[in-house]
Amino acid sequence: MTDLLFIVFAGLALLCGFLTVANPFTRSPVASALFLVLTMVWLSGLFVLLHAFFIAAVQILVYAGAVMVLFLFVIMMLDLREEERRQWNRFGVAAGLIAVAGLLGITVLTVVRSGISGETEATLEGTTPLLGTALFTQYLLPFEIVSVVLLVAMVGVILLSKRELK
Amino acid sequence: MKPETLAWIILVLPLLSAAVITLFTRRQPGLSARISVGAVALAFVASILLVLGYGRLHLGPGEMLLTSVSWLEVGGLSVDLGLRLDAMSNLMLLMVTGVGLMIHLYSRGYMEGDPGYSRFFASLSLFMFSMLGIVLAANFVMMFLFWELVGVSSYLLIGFWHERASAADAAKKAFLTNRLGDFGFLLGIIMVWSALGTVDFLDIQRALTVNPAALGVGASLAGVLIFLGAMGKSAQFPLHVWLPDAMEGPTPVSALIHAATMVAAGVYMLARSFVVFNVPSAWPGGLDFLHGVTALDVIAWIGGVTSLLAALMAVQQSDIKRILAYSTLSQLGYMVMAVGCAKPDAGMFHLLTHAFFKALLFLGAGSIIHALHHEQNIWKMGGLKSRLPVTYWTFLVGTLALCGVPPFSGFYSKDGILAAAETRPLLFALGLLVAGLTAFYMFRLVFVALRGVPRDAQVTHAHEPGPTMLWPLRLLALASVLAGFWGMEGVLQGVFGRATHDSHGGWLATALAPFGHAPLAAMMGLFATGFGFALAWSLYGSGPAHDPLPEKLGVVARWMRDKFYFDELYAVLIRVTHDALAGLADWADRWLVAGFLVRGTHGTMDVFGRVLRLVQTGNLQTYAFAAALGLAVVMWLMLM
Amino acid sequence: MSPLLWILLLPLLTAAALVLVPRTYSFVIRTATLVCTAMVALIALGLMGDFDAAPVLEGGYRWVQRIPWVPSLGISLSVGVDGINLGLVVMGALVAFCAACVSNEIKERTKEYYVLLLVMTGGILGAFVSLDLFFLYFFHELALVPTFIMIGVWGRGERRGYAAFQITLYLTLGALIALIGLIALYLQSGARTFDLVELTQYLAANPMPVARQVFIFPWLLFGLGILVSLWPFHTWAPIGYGSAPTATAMLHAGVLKKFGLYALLKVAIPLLPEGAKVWLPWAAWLCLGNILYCGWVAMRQRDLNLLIGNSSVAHVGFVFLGLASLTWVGVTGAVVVMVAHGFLAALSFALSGWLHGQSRSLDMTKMGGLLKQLPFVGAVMIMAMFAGCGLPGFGNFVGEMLVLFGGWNSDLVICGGWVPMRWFVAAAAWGALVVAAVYMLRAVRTMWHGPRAEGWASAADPVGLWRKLPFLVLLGSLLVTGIWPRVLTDRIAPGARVIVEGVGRSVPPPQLAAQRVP
Amino acid sequence: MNLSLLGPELVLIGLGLALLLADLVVPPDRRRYLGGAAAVLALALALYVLRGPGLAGEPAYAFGDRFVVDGLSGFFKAIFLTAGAVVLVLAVDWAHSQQQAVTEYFVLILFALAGMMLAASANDFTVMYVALELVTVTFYVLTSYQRNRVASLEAGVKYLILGALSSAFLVYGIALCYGASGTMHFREIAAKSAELADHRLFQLGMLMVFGGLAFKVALFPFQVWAPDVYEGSPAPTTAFLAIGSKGAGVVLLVRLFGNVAPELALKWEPLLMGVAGISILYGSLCAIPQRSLKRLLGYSSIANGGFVLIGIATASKAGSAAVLFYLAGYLFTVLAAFLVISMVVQRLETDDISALSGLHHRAPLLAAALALAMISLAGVPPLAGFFGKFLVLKALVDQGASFPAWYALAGVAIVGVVISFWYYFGVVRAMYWPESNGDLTTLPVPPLIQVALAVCVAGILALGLFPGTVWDAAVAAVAGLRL
Amino acid sequence: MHVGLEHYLLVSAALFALGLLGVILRRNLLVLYMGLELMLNAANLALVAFSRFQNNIQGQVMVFFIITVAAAEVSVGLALIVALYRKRQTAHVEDLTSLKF
Repeated sequence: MTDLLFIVFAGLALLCGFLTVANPFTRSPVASALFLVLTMVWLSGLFVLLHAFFIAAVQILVYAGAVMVLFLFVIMMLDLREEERRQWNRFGVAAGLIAVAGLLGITVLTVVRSGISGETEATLEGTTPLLGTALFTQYLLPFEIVSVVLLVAMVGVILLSKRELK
Repeated sequence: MKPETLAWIILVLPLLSAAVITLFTRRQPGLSARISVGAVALAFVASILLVLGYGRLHLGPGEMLLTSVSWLEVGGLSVDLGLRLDAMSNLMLLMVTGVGLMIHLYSRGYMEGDPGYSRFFASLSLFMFSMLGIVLAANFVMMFLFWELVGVSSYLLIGFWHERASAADAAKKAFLTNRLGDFGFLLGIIMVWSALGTVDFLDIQRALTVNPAALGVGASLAGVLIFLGAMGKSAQFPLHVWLPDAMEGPTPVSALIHAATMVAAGVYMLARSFVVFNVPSAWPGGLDFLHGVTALDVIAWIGGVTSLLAALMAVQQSDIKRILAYSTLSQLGYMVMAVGCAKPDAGMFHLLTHAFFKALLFLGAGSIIHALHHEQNIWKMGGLKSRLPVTYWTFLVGTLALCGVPPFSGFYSKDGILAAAETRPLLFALGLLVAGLTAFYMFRLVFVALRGVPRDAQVTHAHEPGPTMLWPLRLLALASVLAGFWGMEGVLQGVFGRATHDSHGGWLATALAPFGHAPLAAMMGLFATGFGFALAWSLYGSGPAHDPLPEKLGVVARWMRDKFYFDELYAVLIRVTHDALAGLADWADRWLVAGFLVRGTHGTMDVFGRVLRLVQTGNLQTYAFAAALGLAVVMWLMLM
Repeated sequence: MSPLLWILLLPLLTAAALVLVPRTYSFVIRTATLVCTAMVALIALGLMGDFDAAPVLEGGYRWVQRIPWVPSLGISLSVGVDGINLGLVVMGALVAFCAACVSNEIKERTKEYYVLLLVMTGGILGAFVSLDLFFLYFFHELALVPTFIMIGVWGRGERRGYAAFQITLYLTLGALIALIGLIALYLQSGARTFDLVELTQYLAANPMPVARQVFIFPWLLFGLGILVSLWPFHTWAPIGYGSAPTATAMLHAGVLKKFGLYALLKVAIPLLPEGAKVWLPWAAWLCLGNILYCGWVAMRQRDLNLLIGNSSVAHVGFVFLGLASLTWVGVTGAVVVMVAHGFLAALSFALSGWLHGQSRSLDMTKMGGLLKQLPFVGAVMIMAMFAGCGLPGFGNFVGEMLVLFGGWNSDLVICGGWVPMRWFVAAAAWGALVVAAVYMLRAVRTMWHGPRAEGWASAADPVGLWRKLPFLVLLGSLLVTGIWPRVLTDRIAPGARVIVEGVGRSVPPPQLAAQRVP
Repeated sequence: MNLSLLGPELVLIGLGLALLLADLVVPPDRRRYLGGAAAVLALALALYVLRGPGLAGEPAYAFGDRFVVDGLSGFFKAIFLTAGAVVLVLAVDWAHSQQQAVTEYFVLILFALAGMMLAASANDFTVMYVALELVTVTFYVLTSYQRNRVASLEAGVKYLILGALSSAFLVYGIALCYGASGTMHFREIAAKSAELADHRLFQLGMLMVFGGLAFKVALFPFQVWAPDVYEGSPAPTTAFLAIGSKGAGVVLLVRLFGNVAPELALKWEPLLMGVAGISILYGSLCAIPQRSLKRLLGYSSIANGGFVLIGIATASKAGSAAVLFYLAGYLFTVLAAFLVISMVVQRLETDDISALSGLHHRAPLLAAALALAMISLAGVPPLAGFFGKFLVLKALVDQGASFPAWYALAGVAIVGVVISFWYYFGVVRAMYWPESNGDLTTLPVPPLIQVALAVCVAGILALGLFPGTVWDAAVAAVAGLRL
Repeated sequence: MHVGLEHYLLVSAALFALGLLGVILRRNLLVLYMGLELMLNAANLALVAFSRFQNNIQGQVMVFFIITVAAAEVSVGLALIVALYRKRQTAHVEDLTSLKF
């Protein structure tokens, strides 16, 4: 059952990921954004399979919810359609594909050759309290730093998009 | 005063004079001349005192006085600033200071009114200093040092009228040709030092007396190299080309430097270091084919060839000073030949006598030139006998001495050389031929320039110069006559440790001695001279307006006149060697090293930079791609 | 406080002080520079006089003083001299004074100029008094930047930009290569000190393996070789000197360029004797390139400064030959050439600078017959040119002679022995006696002799003793060293002996000991 | 847990917040003083850090040992704080000429500073990531701060995309490292680094982490952004990027390769050497034809990154200490350069090298300072840059005994330095050489800038003339590394 | 088939590659940015997978931070893109090449 779900979620996630970056039917950013949302959703499914329920929820809430809405919002605001007009640079595409394929190939080969799969068992359970404890004990420092990051982002966004400059 | 102190004084006086004139009295020509003349006069007096004092020391033959200060002391090389006083250097001292004094006196009149009067005397003093240094040098390095200084002072004097292109060129040529010789000289010195560990003449002599093979395999090569120095300074073939050109200098200079003293330095050096040449033949590997040839053989033949070539060239010259210059060349060849024939005493003897009569001849020529307002072409002279009587007669004395007519001094010294060559038939014949040629061209000069009728209007206005110029002529003429009997020969033979023949038989016996101990040489020499004179008489006695010889000899005469094209040959040689190499090096430097290598690297870097920064397209996807590709490559290299 | 520290610090402190002086006080600035350099020169001369009386401290050096700088790296500012350094220091100090004297040709931005001049002086002298490898490099580099700016700002000619960059880049390249060698020496010797004295002692007790020496030596040889314009790394020199203002050319060609040779002699050869034996035969080939090739190149030059520049490159060849000979006589001669050529190069450039100041051109084909008009400059330059072709009476002759004598007796094996060292000596002698004479005399002939050239009507000799002083000082130094060479050789020879013995060469070289007469 | 270890960071963040609040009450024409105050405080903090705990003694830990205060972090914090102080001074002057909010600029600088300092103390991948992101996100804003200038925006976007890309690599790398080691904690990884060094997954992860950090240091192959961003950003941002962001990358590289996985550094010797060499050559060569000063320094920063990496690649304490010294010298040098460039750009509104013509006349102080900076960057004694290069080369040559390829790298370094003379001296030429230039009016230099310049020049000279103290501090700072 | 760690990793690697491909190929800044998000998500997947299979919560903690930071980053990034668009009327990579060489 889990395996089947894995195959479904993983396959869909990859498919939607592919459609996000290289949709053969349209190059509309809206489509990309929507497929990205779908990818996020399937990924959160995978997280659930991995018993990372909190993360799965956050994934849906923050990513699919907040971040992607932001994306869509901006897309709508900017009214982007130009990319469709432009030609693909065949050489660039080929080179990009080769580079990415190389990276992927090396990563996959490394993963396969490293032989990490055989020994390990999926063991981590009951993760949300554990996560919370970790976050507020050992990882309090990054947690606080992140707050500063968010503050910076806030200040930055205001600075960058304030309409009038004083 | 001790003789050593006197010797130092003699050496330093002219230097002081040069320094004082250069630094202080440049603007007072009269004073400069007086200082210079005074210095050399004092030196002359000191030389006489020195010789007298030296005589009282009663040193045996081969013994000498030495005085030295350490000049340089590094490792195995120890060079003293040393003076060596023996019979030979004493004689040379007398000769150099004596002739020098005459010429200084003469110059006072001759150079009157020249804007560079002070400079002239400063240069003369410098020259005297250097020459005396050579004479007194006790070791090779010292000699080389003064040797070069002599070269410089001769450069300054030849190029005295440096605004004249020909004079400047002649000076340059003289110096450079001498440099070629010095190159060999220095290497020779180094070889001797390397073998014997010393550069001191006395030490070398001792070492070679104990073991004549001490110089090792390079013995003959070292000898030849050292001789190369003499070839330069004494203008031996093939380095003879500078001497005739050097006549561009003022005539007293020609007399002093290029007749009496400087050119004699080569011969003096050969005599001084004779012991180095007089060793068994030994050549380093690669030069084995010269096996059996000694350095002396080379010297003798070079001397012989020089004397013949020069005499031939002299036959067809029309410039009075050039004729004398070639004559000097020829006589120097004679002297060198004598050294080569293992009779350095004979060479030295001729050197001394030659100094007097050649100086006399040059001064006589100077007097003529002076009288004719710097006209030097003998075909524009003639009939000077009556107008310049003192000059004429003294000139005649010089000619006779040069030709070797008894009882003039040249006879004795030349006889010694011919006698030395007796054992080598070829050289002997050569010597006789030269003797005949000498008489021919000298009397040609006398007949054309001095006797006969004036060929140029200017001659009619000619008159004798003042006493400052005439007295030196008279004194030198006296010396030219007397030098032969003086007993110098015996003294010199003593220096080289050979038995002196009977010099106790009164003046007549001395005067006729040559006929006694080398009758063949004396008779044949006289005969050759007479033949030459007769030939000259027949051709020029009648006072022709043009030289009849070119018609008779045709192309040969032209060759003689054009000095057998040595100058042209050297011009070509220099062009194909050094100038070509310089051009090549310059080209390589400009295009290969500075251009291709340096500018090329510079340009390549620049191009690299310009090309490489095209990576920065400004498009951030290119950057992302570059990063991804770079990372992929790195991963591939590190993990695969 | 060691007097050497004064020599080193006086120019630098004066420079620092001058930075604070307003730029309009140019008289004060110039006077301060002159006084400072004169004092340095006097101190140096005083040391020369006191040399025999001064106590010999560690390693044969005198007036040694050590100030720790970075102890953890074994770097200390240590100064001290033996005869070899002292000769160079005296030469450098005199040249610096003369360079300051001739600097009155500079009319613009005098403050910057004199500050840079003093920094350059301090750097140069510092390099010669330092007994620490690090500071050796440090001071040399310190002197380099002023060169660049001086050529660029006060230089002459269209090509001065190119020249300034070329000289800087080239010398930096050489210095860095040498620096790698120095660091390798420091690290791989195991002594972990940059102190020359300690390093020498340490290496004498624990020699480095031969392979390591052979590896490190070329870094030093070629790095320093670039610094001294070893063929074929020489092209920066003529162009650079041709474009530099007079004082810079004097200091650089005269003094700074000797640094590489000095370092080779005092550092590379004694510390890496085995490496030296392997590599010096190759250097002997290159020095032929200097002596003959650059001599020939000089024959073709039309510009006086290029001629002098090439000739100065050629002279470096003699020093190299002397060093390569590894004989006592040869090494001593090399140092004498270094000192004498320092004076000579400075004198030549001072004179050409004067000529340039008179006419703004140094094209020899446009000169002629100038001796009448410029008797003083002409006479001095003719003497300088004679010195340049190795005429006795000038210091160069002594040095070149010693180099040739030493080279002849060297037992250096070149190319497996089929090319004897003696051929090199013969060729070098040819270069010194013949080639040099050819280009020098040709130059004299074109410039000074012959008919008067056009366009020189306004040219004049320096007037007054003050203006003539730099020329006279340099000429006098050349003459003193030439006439009484023991003033140098007696001080240099012991140092040279130590070096040659350290390399394991027998010291009295001639094959047959002379039975000298007492 | 000892919260006081975080003192400087907390003070900075608090200061940032305080400034944000103060902005509300301080009138616009006085807001510059806020920056000045921040600068003074940063300088004071720098002094505090230099005297604070951990610099010389035993390392101190906080937050479950995920935060460490040791010599390394202390040294870098001092560098960051000094840089921050000078950049703030620069920003005060720069902001004066902007018609834009200024306090936020100071605040962002302070936050970035805090991020760098946290990164220096990070002892855990998570902390490291978050701290780095704080720096990066802040710089997104700082680079594009002049949003009325297209160049600034373009620089911001480029930095954004490429920064995010490098973050992605970093994160993925962290993930892999975590997967291989089972922990995020540096100390735990270090405990099994010997076996991990042979673990392929760990290697892959570390390669990606290296990539992410290489972006910060502007090392090949992540160097391409630097010139564009340097050119487009406001001058104070560029200065801070050049020293601060680079420093954050360097300190993490030193910690990772020196403390966490030294075995990997040894194993990857050829990689690090190659990257260093290529970076040096790339930066040097591309800088040759450059006319824009800021862009020139961008390329130069790539080359300098290469030199720094040499020190890391030696995998020796000497090398790491050399890196520290090098950066200390680089700090003053680059800041001096940017102080001058910022002045010139503001006054002349171009950063073309030719604009410097006649500067020695118009502003001798600026010209002298820039010349000193350039000469120091080129590596000429007696300036800081020289001793830094010397130390790096020394560390390099020390490795040569065991692996001759190091000498090849030495050759590359030499070529790089020689080429760098070319372009650095080109700047000197532009200022000093006589060129006909009509405009010779005097450029005023504000007193604050003069003080900052004086500090930088003093630093350049002091580090060159008396490097002993800093060198000993650097040696002490790396004493704890497991090299 | 038993789904193990390596399968999650392979999916994550593929996602990562897809994201990278988007960054390299897509010209629209927004889509490009989506590619970056994809890459981060791939990392998240790997982290969670490791976390589960290593019996260690640290991975998930990291993911938490990544998501937070990503959100902040995205907001700043989008604001930047908007600002750029306002100025240049484009969000196209090829129009952003004024800084080059």
